[in-house]
Amino acid sequence: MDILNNLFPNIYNALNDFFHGLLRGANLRPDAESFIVSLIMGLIVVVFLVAISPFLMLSLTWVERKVVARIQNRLGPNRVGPWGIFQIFADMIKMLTKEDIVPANADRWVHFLAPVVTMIPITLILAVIPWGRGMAPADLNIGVLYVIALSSLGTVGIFMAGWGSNNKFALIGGMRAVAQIISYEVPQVLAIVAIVLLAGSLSLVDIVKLQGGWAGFRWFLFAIPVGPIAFVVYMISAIAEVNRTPFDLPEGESEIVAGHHTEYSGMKWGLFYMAEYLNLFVVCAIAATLFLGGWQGPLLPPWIWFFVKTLLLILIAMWVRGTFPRIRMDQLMKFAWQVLVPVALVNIVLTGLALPIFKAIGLI
Amino acid sequence: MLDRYGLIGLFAIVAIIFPLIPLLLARFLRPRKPNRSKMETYECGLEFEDFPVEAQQVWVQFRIQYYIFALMFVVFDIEVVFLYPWAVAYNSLGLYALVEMIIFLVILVMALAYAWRKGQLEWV
Amino acid sequence: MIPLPYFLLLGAAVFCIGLFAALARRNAVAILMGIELMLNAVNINLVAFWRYTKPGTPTWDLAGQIFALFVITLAAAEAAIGLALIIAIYRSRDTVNVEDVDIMKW
Amino acid sequence: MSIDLVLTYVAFFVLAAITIIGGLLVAFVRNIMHAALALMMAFMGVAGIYLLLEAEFIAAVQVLIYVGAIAVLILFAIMLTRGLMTRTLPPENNQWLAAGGLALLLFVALVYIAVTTHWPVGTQALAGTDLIPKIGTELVTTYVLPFEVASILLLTALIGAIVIARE
Repeated sequence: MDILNNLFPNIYNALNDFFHGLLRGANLRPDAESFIVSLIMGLIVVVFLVAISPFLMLSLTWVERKVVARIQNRLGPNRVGPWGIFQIFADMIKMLTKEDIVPANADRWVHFLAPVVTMIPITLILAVIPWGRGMAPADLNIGVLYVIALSSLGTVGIFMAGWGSNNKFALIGGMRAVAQIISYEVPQVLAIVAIVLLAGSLSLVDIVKLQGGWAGFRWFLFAIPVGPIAFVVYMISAIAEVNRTPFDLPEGESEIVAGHHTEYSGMKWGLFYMAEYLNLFVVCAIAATLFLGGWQGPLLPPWIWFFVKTLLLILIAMWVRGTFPRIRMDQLMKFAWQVLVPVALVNIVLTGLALPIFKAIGLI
Repeated sequence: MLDRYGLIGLFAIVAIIFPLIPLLLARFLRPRKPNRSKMETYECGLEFEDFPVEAQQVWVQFRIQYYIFALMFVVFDIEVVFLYPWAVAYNSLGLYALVEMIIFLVILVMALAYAWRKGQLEWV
Repeated sequence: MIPLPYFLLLGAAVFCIGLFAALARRNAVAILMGIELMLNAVNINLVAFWRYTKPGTPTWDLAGQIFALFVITLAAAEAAIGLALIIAIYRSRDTVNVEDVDIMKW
Repeated sequence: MSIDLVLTYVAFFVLAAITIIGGLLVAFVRNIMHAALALMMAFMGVAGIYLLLEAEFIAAVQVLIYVGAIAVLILFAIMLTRGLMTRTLPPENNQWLAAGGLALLLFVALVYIAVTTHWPVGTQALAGTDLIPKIGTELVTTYVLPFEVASILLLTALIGAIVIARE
């Protein structure tokens, strides 16, 4: 059990020792040796995380197609391999071999850079997520702000796609997407303020550590009443921020074709697709970290707990997608500014008032 | 500093290269047969070139509402920037910190109330 | 650590580029972008001076960082008003070229 | 020279290059949308410079406010004022020569001052102190007045902008 619990930190330490031992023979200066080892170890961590992200995303698409199909009384992918599991590889091959069409009137460089710019911030967020005990690649003391700042960059790539395509649908879709994302970002970050108040720290590692014990009842979700309110506000805004149904107006097929990726095909479109699902994973992982105690949990290894909680939240998002109809643009904006923002603001004040009580009962 | 942000820097470099790899890979795998109507701007089945010149202008006039929402967003984003360090320090501060923050929030909620009252939060 | 003048030179370069953009561009939005660049240059200097004043001495506090924070706030307010003015001018005069907006000239 | 110092220098020059190239593109590019994107690039470079100066909070704020919010404001303003890219007129006005001379003169003067002045500085390490609680405390104690005034500034800016833009 202990082997499984600390599987990844142990592998990390073993590799670290291995490279140190390898370089000891070379008789380098001590600082040069530790620099080279930390560079190699950093590269291993980074490449590992970045390399699993496409598989993460592809398996999420498979899960989503299966789940939504069941909700709609269909079977979903079932031809390629058992339960259609190899569908993800078929999808990958299809995206790689499709022709890449760039409209003649497009702003070529902006059109090319848009999917790349969309991917970068989402990949960077993976660096601070605490994947398990001692498994946060970088423990920053501005962790939460880092996540918020990078996720606010998502608008840039979308806007570039809308502008660079030189297409009315793309531009309108891009503008709508940006307006929607910035509107829902406000309640999202205001909801997180309540958690920061409870934790007294911006470091994601500290926030997870504080939620240990009491058989899970120290999760900030159970800091009644402020925890559940913040959680609901966060999840609604997060679903809106990743442009999923019922908030998928920017890509409303029946009105504006496919929104900002109307003019994209092949692998460039694939990158947008990947960014969308990685974004879903990231917002759910952050929700699990902030509200559900991250990797804290009994019996199972910490990193499995983290994935279980994240997957649970992703399944909720898929359930929402399968059951709610798309809402109207005016309802969308009204909901963000006239419902979620006031609720989140009141929640902050409530948290400030309730903090002494939580302290007295030992919750924090 | 360098130990933690060095890793972030490394991450940034890999994050920039990473999306370029599948694009490069696809370059060798995909067909390339451009023709005129394929390269045209998508327009619901109509020929883009048949449009009158003013309709070919993609840059449509957007509603002022977009700007108003961006304004609200900027104001609340700055509010958040002040809220975060306050929230971190709140535990060690007294009730006066809460009062000061409430004053700050009330002033900004007045902005929200103004926009609400003037009907600027309605999309239509 | 890198000597302080490196950061000051960077600040000076960014400030002068911003100044040039603010003085020489025709487009009102670009002028505003130049002003934002100048404010950024000021912030680089503020943060650099904060970092290089001797830590631990009585004079060492967070003034540099907090000033930078207020400058950013100010920059946002300035951009909001400036861009609103540009939009208003565009709606009434159908141009954003600053040379065409000269009714106050004489 | 230690490896850390070399790396810091490399990072500084890369970030300074990003910032200055972004700034130059803002000043000279004809297409206003490209200028706005270049401006974001310059902002990101400045955020990196803040990280080098160990002001991580300001770096995060820079990304959040400048790239995430002000840039979006600028992009929306560009979209609301179309027909900016006049093909016939050059992007610079008639006084560009005088403006360039002035900027260059100022740059030379600033370089002279920065290089010749003896700055009374120290370079102690911050030793990983978490400054964010301190910033929060200072905001509601020493700087409480500017803090509250900032909210009034934002309130007036918002009301003013709405009035101006809607008139």
